[in-house]
Amino acid sequence: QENYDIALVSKGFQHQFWQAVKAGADQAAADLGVSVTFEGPESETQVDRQMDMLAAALSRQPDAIGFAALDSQAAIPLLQQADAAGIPIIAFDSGVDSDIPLTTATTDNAAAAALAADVMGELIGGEGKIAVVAHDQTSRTGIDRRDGFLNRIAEAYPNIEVVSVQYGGGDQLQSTEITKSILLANPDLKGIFGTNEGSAIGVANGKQELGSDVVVIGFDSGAAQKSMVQSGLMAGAITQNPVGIGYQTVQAAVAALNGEELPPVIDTGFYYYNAENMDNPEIAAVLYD
Amino acid sequence: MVGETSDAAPSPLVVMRGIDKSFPGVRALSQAQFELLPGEVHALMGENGAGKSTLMKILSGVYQRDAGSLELYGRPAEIASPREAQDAGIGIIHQELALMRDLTAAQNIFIGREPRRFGILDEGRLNRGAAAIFRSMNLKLDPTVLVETLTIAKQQMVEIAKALSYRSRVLIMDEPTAALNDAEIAELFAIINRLKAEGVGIVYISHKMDEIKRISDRVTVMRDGEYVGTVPAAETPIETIISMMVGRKLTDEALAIPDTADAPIALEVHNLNRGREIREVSFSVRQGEILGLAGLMGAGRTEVARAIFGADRREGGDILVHGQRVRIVSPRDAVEKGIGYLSEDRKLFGLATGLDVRNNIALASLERFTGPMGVLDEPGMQAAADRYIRQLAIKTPSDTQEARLLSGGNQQKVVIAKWLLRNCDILIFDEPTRGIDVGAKSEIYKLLNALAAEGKAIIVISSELPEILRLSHRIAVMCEGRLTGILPGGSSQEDIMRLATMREPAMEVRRAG
Amino acid sequence: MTDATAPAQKSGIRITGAFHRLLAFSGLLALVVVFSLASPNFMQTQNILAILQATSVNGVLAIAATLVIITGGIDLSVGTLMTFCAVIAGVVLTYWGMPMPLGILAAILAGTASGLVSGVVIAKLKVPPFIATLGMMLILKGLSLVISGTRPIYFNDTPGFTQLSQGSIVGALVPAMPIPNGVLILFAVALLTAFVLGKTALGRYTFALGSNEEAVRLSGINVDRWKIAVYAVAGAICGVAGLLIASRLNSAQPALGQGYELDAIAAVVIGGTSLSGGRGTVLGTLIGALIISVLANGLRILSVAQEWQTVVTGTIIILAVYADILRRRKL
Amino acid sequence: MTDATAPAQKSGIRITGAFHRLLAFSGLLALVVVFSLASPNFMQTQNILAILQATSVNGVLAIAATLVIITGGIDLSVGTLMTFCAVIAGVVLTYWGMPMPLGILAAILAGTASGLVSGVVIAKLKVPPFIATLGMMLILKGLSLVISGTRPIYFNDTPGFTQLSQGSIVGALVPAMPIPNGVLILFAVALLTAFVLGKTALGRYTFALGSNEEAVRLSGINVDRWKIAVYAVAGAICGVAGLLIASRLNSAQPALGQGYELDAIAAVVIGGTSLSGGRGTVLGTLIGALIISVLANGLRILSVAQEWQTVVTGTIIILAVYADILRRRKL
Ligand SMILES: Nc1ncnc2c1ncn2[C@@H]1O[C@H](COP(=O)(O)OP(=O)(O)OP(=O)(O)O)[C@@H](O)[C@H]1O
Ligand SMILES: Nc1ncnc2c1ncn2[C@@H]1O[C@H](COP(=O)(O)OP(=O)(O)OP(=O)(O)O)[C@@H](O)[C@H]1O
Ligand SMILES: [Mg+2]
Ligand SMILES: [Mg+2]
Repeated sequence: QENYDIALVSKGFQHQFWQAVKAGADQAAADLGVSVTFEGPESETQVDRQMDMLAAALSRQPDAIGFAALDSQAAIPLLQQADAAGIPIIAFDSGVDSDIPLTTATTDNAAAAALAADVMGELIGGEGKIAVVAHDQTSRTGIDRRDGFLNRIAEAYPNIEVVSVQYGGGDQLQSTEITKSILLANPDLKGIFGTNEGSAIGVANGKQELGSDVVVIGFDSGAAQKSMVQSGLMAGAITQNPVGIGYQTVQAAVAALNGEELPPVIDTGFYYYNAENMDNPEIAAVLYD
Repeated sequence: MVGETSDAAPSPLVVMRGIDKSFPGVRALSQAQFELLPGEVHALMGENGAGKSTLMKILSGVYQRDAGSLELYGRPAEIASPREAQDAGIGIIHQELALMRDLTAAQNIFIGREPRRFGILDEGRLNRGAAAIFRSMNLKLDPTVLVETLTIAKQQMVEIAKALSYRSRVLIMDEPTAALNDAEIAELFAIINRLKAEGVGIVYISHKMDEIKRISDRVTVMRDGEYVGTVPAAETPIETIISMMVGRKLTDEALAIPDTADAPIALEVHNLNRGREIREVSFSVRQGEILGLAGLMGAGRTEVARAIFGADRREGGDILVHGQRVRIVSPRDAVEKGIGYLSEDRKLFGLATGLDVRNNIALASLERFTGPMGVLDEPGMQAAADRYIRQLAIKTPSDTQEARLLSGGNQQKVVIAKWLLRNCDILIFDEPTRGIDVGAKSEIYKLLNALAAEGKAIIVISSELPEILRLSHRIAVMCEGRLTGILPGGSSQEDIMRLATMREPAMEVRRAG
Repeated sequence: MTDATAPAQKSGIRITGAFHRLLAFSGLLALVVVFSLASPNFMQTQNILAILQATSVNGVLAIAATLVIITGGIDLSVGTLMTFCAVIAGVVLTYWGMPMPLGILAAILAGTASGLVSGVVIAKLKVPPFIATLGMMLILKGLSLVISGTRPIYFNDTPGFTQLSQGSIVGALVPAMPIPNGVLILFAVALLTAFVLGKTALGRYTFALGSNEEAVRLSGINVDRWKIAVYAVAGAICGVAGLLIASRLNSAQPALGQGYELDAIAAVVIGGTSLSGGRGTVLGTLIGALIISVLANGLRILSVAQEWQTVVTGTIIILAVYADILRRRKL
Repeated sequence: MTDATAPAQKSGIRITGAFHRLLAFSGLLALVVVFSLASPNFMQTQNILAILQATSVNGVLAIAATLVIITGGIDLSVGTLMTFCAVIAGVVLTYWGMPMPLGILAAILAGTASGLVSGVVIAKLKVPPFIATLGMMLILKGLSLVISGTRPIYFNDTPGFTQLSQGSIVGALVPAMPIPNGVLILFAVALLTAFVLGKTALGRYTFALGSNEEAVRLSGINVDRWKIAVYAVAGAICGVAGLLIASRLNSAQPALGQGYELDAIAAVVIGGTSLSGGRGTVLGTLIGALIISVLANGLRILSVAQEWQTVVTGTIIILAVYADILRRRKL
């Protein structure tokens, strides 16, 4: 097997979710004997910065590219350029409006958030006020998770009222402050959904600082969130399988380079975990630190 | 020519020989030399840009010399920084005020030497120390006042107080009296005489010839960065010193004042008011007339000028230009009505220091050089600038030299050129010759006369009575914001001083600061 | 030796000064009144504590920025430096397992060292503060990620670390006033900095530098040394901010910090400190930081849509400064 | 009227000026040489085009910032104003279905109007530029989200819109040089701005304002009007940047833009423009913007880990400015 050079251009870099994707990719690289680079913009709004990264990756002439598009359309010209150069593209995390990517390794964020809504509905007994602290107002994952959650609440839980949806940019401190304001403005609030790791931890922090007993549902994992779930501060959280996403993206790229057929979508799945089930081997495998 | 006495002279404090110093594009000093004895006041003279300030900046560690030798107290010395100069007992009052505007007077004076108790600043002692120095200078000034709120004259006094506080063996004064009135100058001279008696050597730079005669023992003259000679002050006639400075004989014949009494009135001011600074000031200036505006420091002359010019808000009063009542609420309005104002603080208000000479001269007249699509007529601007560089003998390598690199006097000329180019009918000159050498001064006098002869109405604000008397057809005198009288041209200094000190009986002496 | 008239005049000036500062509260007060009327939840002890706590990190950063801005400089690195110091504390406490005081010391030393580097680059290499601290901002951001291994470092093994900011010594004594320690630390830093600025040579030179650096140099003062000292002290204060945020999040988050500099500088300028240097007060900065937090909190309490929150915040920042300008013009 | 010696002097000065500017390239050249040696993929046409393309948006923003900075001001709103203009183009073209020229006009008018507002707040209300444009930054950020409905607006119904930046008129004529139009637009904006700065009254007043605003006022010039004009022109240029980024992404992304101001200002300062105003060149800014993109691109090509990229970028920004300072000192 050749030492393929695979460039992954992701949606982010510093966040634990993306670091877990990177860890999966690195693991696959080690297992399959290829080399992998991984980078992503500061924030999920910087669509053009991601284009510059993709352009630089193309200039490097890698054997394959893994790409998690911040905007499903903006990258199409560059993808066509890659296609023309014969570089196979694997999409990950979310899809691209194009048939150029050979496959997409992804989580169905809307469905995952709908699961969070169901859990929330169950935990607060199907009625009362809740709020959402989202990580982003315009990015694909931000929109999908917010709307997936809100739509499910609207259609299945008529007695639940969403009193506030605010955005903390995934910044823990900002999300903490937002949560405290929401709790103070709505003393009878029953639950809050935090749509990614930073948001969820921020929500739990805010709850703790005010000594509230609001139900917190989080998203993603990471050491802090895991311990919050363990301690009951957070009722539970949805996790995707970021390590799996990273691993399968690289695996798919290598398969494509070796001329193998790929399915159009690789569903990497999502799970709800709480203090009871998080030690199950099946769940523990998809949680990351 | 070097003034050497036959008796056993005391050994000099400072000996500088063969000093060279170049700046990019300018040779400021070439083989300059200077000697200072203990207990003498040694005047350093020369035209604007002769290199006086530069030589003294080398002595006080601000600049490093390119070549030459320096001896201090009989031994070769190197002065690498202002700190080393201080430590070596050299104090300096810089020509361009070097004060920290956001600190108080006392804080400025003791900067770097703040009295402390247990590492904590002792503000009480600081203020008492400053107050003591002010008292020794007979200066009424609150040590806790912010320097920013002081007039230039008061700032100059603070600068002098600061230099005195170092108790230096060598004290350099670079045009210390440029902003001072006669009383303050007398006070300064008393201080100088005291220091002299203590054996302090004083370097005294000034463009005011009478001062040189009054206090200096010897005079060293420089020209174009070179040493010309050193002469004893008492025995040498002023004409000789001047011809050493300018390299030729200067003629400054007294001016024949033409009668302007029936020329039409160009500017009329009625009951101008602004707080306590300006109270019910009314006067008029005719075409072709030079009106001197005299008064002590803080009399409100600058305030009047700025109020007429629209630079500050007025609280009342009418302004008539050529008989028409006009509305002036901004300098732009004033300039449109043909009024130009040359401010007393050129660095702060006159020059765009980052721009070159050409653009500073053209600044008020850019509209005239603006062609279609806003494109500027550079050759036209250059021609205009060159014309004034020649006419006013502005010393600059070219019209593209940055204005901030010119010597003080030449900067002043650039500002004058700006208003000449703008071709205003009514010109207000606020201290037009501050820091300007004799040669240039007489040129500016001639220029003002010529402008008046052309029919321009001119107001000259000056703290130098000889200058006021030399130039004015009539002299308006102010005291504490009021116009106390208007005198005819030939009046005596005593008449002016009487009006300048004619305080309102009901009004107390205003507290300093 | 005493001049009889001087003290009287001085106290006169002090009174107008104090009056002026009192008025500076007016913008803050106006906001508080408006929000109190608009929502019954605003004027609750809990919420006021939340606002104060929310001010603590930005307030401390803004105080650091105040020092630098008074010298006529600017510090864009305060946010990422805060993070860097938090990461250093994490390394010392969690990775190396040292006792808590050492971690605190390490964070503050890291801040000081970084401030020193900025100061040297600015004073000795004559790189403009904007660029020097922009570079430091990036360098520190990268180093935080490198040192932490791009992972948050948790302080679970250092019991009591969260108490640093979240505990309440006051609350233990006066249960009705559970003021979090983080707020106390903010006030302590403010008092200390105000003292340094007003009463020590360092403070005097800070104002002098911003007023006229050339004049300070001509006065024979070692300008470079004092400038470096100011940046170092500002760095140390960022170290405190790093500890506050780490304690509050019980973790050092290596990716956080960029963007915080703008909030800090905004607080400084809203507080009346001039970006051209020479003047400024710690009290003003505190008020500026409070205005920012009250605004954020109040708008959230009122459930204003977030995009409109941004618009309102921008408008009020401009109006607050404009009101301050009008007020000064009148005085 | 002409003085015979003057033109000679002038051209002499011009030569040293040109020489100085040539040297200013040295930092950029050094980077290019290093990256070329380190990777064979760097000096490929494709990659050079990618670098130029990556420079176009930041370059245009930096040119806008240059104008404002020369007056001694600062503009923090360039990034979000760009986005706002892109959103306006999106509304006009996609929501209202107007023809492309109208969308282009609308974007540029929106930029001009917003610059005008900043200018009025700064010149008339005397709010410091930092605060005024910080406020505008937030206001525009919020408004972009409000107007777009917090959703990207796609330009799929405006065929040819992506050609604005991504097409290549040059490539159609000289197939070997497919320089994207975005790059041509950057150069056109640069030339036009350099012309305005160097040859027109507006440019002269821009420098004069930064040099000594009070002196300009006392020269009878309507300082407010010219200052407002400078901010308006800078706003119009941000409008061009908005079109460039929208065309490049085939969409107006309403959340993008904050943080871009720092890159733009960094490019300006690396290019030798002083933040205290009165001096600066468009060419310098272009070089500054190129240094930033070359650095980002080169480090990626070399597969440097992202956290280290940040550290290296910070270091090189400081070094580039330091080198420039050394060079000036020698000349
Ligand atoms: N920093 C500088 N850079 C460039 N040129 C300078 C600098 N300082 C002084 N010069 C030039 O050196 C020459 C001597 O200047 P200097 O200030 O010593 O004159 P001066 O005799 O003090 O004049 P004035 O009476 O007007 O104060 C002048 O031509 C001046 O333009
Ligand atoms: N910036 C300032 N802040 C406060 N007071 C000022 C300021 N400038 C001038 N004054 C005060 O206003 C009054 C009038 O000053 P003005 O400068 O008009 O006097 P002047 O006659 O021109 O004297 P000078 O010789 O100082 O120029 C004085 O009492 C002065 O102290
Ligand atoms: Mg001089
Ligand atoms: Mg005056």
